[in-house]
Amino acid sequence: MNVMLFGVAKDIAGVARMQLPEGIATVGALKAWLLAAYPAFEQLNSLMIAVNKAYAADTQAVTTTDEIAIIPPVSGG
Amino acid sequence: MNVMLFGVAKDIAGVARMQLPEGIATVGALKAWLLAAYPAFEQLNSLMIAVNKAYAADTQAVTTTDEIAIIPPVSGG
Amino acid sequence: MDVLLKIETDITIQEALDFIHSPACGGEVVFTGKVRNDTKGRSVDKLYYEAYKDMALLEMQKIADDVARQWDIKKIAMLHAVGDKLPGEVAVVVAVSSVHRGIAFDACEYAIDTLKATVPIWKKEFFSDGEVK
Amino acid sequence: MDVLLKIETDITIQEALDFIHSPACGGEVVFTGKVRNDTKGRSVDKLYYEAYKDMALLEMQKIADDVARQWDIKKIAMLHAVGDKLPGEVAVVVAVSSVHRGIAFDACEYAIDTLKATVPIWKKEFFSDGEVK
Repeated sequence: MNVMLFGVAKDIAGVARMQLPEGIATVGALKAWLLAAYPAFEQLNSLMIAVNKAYAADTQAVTTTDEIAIIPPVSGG
Repeated sequence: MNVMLFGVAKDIAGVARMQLPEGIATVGALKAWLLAAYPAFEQLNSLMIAVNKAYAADTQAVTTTDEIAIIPPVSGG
Repeated sequence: MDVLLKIETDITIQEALDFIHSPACGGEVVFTGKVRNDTKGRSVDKLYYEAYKDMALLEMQKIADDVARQWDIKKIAMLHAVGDKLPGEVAVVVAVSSVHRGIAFDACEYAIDTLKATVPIWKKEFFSDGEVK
Repeated sequence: MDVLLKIETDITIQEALDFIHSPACGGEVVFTGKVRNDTKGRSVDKLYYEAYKDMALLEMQKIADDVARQWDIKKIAMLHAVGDKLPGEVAVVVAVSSVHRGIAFDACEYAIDTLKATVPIWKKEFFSDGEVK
């Protein structure tokens, strides 16, 4: 499963894209894996996941064909 | 005493300037004279008098050296 | 607070934007009132704006003073057109800049609301059916 | 409601003004967010804006849809810059036009507040002292 990283999430992971291990089936599981792999994510005020270009709830299923993005706190404007 | 008229007040009186009779000593007296001379002023939602380019209360004194203006409801913007 | 006040035949949004621009200010709010091509469903050919100019500028200055007292606004521009104005043309512009956007909205809305209530400017509407009001 | 959404390297206030112009609309409210030359007293050299562009445009469309549901707004433009931006340069523009001015203020403020909360765009601040945050 391939994910895109933006903003400070990209800085923390050091990459703009990463390949996740197999077996991650939901947004919640994906967040748990990220926090375990990169404890610095705990410092963020929020950590959202976008699935197919929309904010996704923790219960949402994810598959390898989805477009997945890590969304740290936004700061536009 | 010379007064300027604007907007619909000018339309009602038919002139942009008029000379008032002597003996008008306050803004209140000036309004009373206007309403008696031009009853159509009664139809306006408001009738303000400006003395020396500022809105004036009915009790304010007026003299022939003051710049006096009849201010019907404003409608700028 | 820097203040630009203007009552002239021709006014532009751009001159207000140019005046309020500052690299120290993050937020700019601009209100523009334009002549509408209808009033309550009746077609309008043009408006004619008349001002008691000297007093109008003083009343606009009072609004600017009130804004400065109430909010931390850095710059404000208030422009009003006079004379004949066609539908789509600019009648009034109020522009403010500040460090924070919330107060810029508040100050701009206060300024245009107060301008419409107190500044001695009058419009005549020339309706397409011939009536003038 | 007509909608203009744009996320590009260069955006201008003028293109937003041009888009929302209409002789049927009396009131236009435009918010412009510019890069400030300081953040909490620290001098800033530039900002860098990054967007998840496809999703950001979809989130901007959601804001436009929310505006259309809540208010009788005729046109809305939402523009956001990306890339390096220097102090004084335009970062974001939200412009709305409507028949009545009160709702134009409400809708414009709602749109910029929501944009800043939900649209996936991120800024990096390059401080004059060398720090990047």
